[in-house]
Amino acid sequence: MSLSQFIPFLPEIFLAVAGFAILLAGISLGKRGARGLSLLSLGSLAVTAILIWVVGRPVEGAHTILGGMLFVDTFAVYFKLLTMTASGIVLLMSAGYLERSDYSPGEFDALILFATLGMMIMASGANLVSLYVGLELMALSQYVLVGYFKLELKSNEGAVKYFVLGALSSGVLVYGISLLYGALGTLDLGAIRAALTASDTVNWTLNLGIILVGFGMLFKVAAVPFHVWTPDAYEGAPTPVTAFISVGPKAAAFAMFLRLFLGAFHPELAQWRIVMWIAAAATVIYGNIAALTQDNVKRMLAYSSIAHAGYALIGIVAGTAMGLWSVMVYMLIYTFMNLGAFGFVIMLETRGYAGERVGDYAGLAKRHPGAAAGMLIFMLSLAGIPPTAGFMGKLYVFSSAVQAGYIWLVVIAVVMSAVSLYYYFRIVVEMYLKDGDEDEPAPLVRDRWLDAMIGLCVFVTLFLGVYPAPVVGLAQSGVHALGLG
Amino acid sequence: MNPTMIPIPSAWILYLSAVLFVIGAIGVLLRRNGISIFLALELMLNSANLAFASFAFRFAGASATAAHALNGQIFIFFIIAVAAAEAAVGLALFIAMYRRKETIDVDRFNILRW
Amino acid sequence: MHAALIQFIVIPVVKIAVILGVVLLVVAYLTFAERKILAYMQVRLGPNRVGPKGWLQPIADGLKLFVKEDLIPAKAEKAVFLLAPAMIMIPALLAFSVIPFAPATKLFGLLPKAIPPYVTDINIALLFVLGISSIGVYGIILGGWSSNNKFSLMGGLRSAAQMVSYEVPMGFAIIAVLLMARSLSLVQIVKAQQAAHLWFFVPGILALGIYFICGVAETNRNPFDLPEAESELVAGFHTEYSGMKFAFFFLAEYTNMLVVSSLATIMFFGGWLRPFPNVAWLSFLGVVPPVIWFAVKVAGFIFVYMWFRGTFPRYRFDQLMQVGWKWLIPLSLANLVIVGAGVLLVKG
Amino acid sequence: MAFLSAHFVAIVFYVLAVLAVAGGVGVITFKNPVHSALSLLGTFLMVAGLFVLRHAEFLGAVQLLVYAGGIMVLFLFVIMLVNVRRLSPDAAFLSRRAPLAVLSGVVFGALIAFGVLAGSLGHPGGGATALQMVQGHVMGNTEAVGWTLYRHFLVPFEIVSVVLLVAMIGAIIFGRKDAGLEGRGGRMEP
Repeated sequence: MSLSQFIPFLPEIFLAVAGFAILLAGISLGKRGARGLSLLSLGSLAVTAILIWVVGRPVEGAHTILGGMLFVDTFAVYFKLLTMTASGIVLLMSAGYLERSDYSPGEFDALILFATLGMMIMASGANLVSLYVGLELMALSQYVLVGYFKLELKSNEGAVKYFVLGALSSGVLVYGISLLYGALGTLDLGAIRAALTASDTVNWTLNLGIILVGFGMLFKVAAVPFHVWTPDAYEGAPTPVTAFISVGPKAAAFAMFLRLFLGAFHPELAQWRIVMWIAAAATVIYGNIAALTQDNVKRMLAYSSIAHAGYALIGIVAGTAMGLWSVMVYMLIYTFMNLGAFGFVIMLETRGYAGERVGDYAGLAKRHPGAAAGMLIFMLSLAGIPPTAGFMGKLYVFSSAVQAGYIWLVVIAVVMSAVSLYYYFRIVVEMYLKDGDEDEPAPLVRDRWLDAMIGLCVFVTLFLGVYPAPVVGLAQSGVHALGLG
Repeated sequence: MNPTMIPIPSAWILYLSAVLFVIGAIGVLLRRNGISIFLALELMLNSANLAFASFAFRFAGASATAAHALNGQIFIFFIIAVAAAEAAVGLALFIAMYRRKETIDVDRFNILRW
Repeated sequence: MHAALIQFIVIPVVKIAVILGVVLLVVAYLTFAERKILAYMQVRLGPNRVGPKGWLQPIADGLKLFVKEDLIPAKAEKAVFLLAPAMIMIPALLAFSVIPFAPATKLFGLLPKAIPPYVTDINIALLFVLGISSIGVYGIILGGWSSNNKFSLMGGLRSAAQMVSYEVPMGFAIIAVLLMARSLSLVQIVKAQQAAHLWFFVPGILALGIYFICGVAETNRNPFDLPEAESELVAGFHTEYSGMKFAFFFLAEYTNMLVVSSLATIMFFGGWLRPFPNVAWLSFLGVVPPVIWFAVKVAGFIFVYMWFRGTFPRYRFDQLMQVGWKWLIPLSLANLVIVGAGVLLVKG
Repeated sequence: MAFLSAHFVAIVFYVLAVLAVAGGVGVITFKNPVHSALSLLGTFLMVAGLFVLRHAEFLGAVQLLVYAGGIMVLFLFVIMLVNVRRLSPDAAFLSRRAPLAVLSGVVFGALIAFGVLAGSLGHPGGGATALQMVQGHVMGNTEAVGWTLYRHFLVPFEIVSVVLLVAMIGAIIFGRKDAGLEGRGGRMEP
């Protein structure tokens, strides 16, 4: 193993070192350095992105690096950049929030960077070992982040529940991997795919292994019936963390999901499809129904994110090239619209957990028309109304399922999208049609960085709603990496 | 080892690992105390380790798969390392929560609905 | 068949019996030696009533502890309370199953073929000893907990923190030896020192220092004897123990000292090798049997232990943790880098 | 005697397996978490023995060092620190969820057993040499694991170091008492 082999790995090395440096900088800067540290972290993400662009891009012929541990392909680059963008936005959104809190920003930013490193490994892992380790790096950082406000009981409880269930899911995942290994004798994704393509007998050890790995992945993307942790973790976590875990890790989990199920396990599609079909249908139905009754916005958005995971799963059920790229596009769109929505929750949260109730949004349009308009756009997009990006995302995913012949699944999803209008529009109704408490109007946080990030999300959501072609093109170039189409 | 000894079938250890896994899973479902749940989780991880060790040994016996035989043991190594990390974070979390609430009974969390 | 019977049953059983007997006897006399040495350091006489010059004192002590009333506190966790002394003694003795006292020998021609006088030589012996001795902490932590006594619990928890913390630099120090010996087998480590014409304490002087300090901490000996700090914790984790169970804790401490000293001898001072094993004109030193060389070196380390006890005051708990985490761990890591670079330079 | 020496491995296996399962059952049935933890410790030791039986000597030692010597000590430490005895007894097997849990567990176990059976994994084969091979030479399990780890699995190995760093950060964040944050203090610390 010569040193030159490590060149494509430089972005990851740099990010790890940067995370460590920010950890140390955080100790010396203390609680006052929130904004500076955010900028530093953002800068290191930017450098990492540049490094990916310079050295981490796929080269002809070499698809895996470092002894078959990591893929270097467009699929990996797509998800790496996506998760890094999400982390960057969260970093800027959280700076002011941390400044207002009593907690030190150094560890927070470092943990976000380490989680991002884990997500990058998940997006590019070419071996079950590296995928597992990347997953755990992301998961452990998340547990700590969710419990970061350690003096808030809610934060504690959310973290404990997330941790216990997360550890359970990784136990199941690991057992599944052991069965896979037992059935095939290899941990390498390419070799697994080759072995599966070669054999046409039904192997129950193998199928059970795939199902257990699937359960583990369904947990990570928060799909029913493995969603139990989601509302608690989302509600308990500090809001920027909620924003973070609802997008970046979900996208990374979907990257790993796609890599495994549409990449390595694709030859066994007929065996596992039914499980994913049920999971997708259950997730879409349960997520949307449960969201109807929530009064807490973070909890409502948690169920909404469960529902969105269900929509994305539909693309996996389709199992085609279009299914693959539609999920990739969907994750990108979802990232921006969900981050935007959580940005508004942060904005309304002046201190502690105030401003989380749906009622707190009453009369927002009168007092802050701009903010209300922005929230309206995200609600429209999450509900999937044109001309927002959410509509395009759903359109692609649903049409991939229709093409693959899964009409009923699409019917369920469309009906449930209609149901989702109710809870998204509850907020809109509160904002535009209700009068808030005029004597004591809910204050709004003025934070230029937060405004800028929300503005960015608004722009992307609207832009992709009318002109999704560039993102679709990028995603389609990733299809080839997984050997589909 | 004495070459005249009769080796045991790999499946035995696999059955044992399945039994341990199921015991752990039942424990996770039944126990309410956070630390006890975590103990049951460790049992599940160990059952996976056992399965890996057994498979690795089996693959080492056949020349076609011998090249990959060590990978199973490597995975155990990583599982153990990650389990240690998880234990550190999880137990610290329990302590932080205990300081707040003087209980680590997961059913008694009542601020967030379970 | 009979050959197999002898090879797999008789010889190991005899070896185990002999080693157990010798170790326990040595341990018993270590307590005597400690009292004598401390006495001389403090210009006292020490025990001198039982037997000539007090030489039968350990036997009298043993008898006393054996017949003493065995108390179990009313609110103690009985099963665990009984388990704890066993859990500290068994690992301490188990470690001797891999410690090579001497090379294979025919015992002055008494045996038809050379037989190694140690129980077994496994290729992960060092890891085994480390692992086994890390089990020993359970005896202390459980003993402290099951006594249902706050001081005992504090002693047990302190000890757990202390032992787990000091295992880290100890491990790093040992890795330095591994780098030089390139084997985890204790026999191979000794042979590597013979082959290198050098005992490893010369290049590994820092590792030796770190290892021995950690060894003192692992055995809860002065100046790291906080778990039992008489003045603050009224004897710590074993406050509630009496009779034979107390004797177990007591003996385990000495057994562990013996393990640490034996390992130090093997890793840094050439085990059973005589001084300058490759210098021809010193070959008259070979008259002394290897096991004696081994014993002499071990005795040296044991003496240092007792010397510490006679001279050093006890650390405060936060100081102890500071020494472990802020000094020993960075130092042992630095040592690892230095030794690694050295090995790379010499062996390429 | 002949029986004993021929079936030595099987006998060792049965002893270890029975003790491991007994420990596992203990983990989920003991009411006192300390007893659960001890019985898990027993299972860990048995699993370490089984590793050695499957020629994973190095991992057996690591299991002993990390699980038995590290993780379980941490567990006991925390259980004792938070004084779980003060908590309500863990009456798990009286809860109404119990039958459901046991049922789903048994179904799941049956599934795995079926998977193992149907996968025709019953054959006795296995070998030690491939687990001790370093570049074509038989050296030892430790050497072989080390070689594979640093040659082929370097990336995950490095990532695991970051995982451990994150664990350390997390443990410190949750464990430390910030003077500015926490008003209470004065808690007894060992």
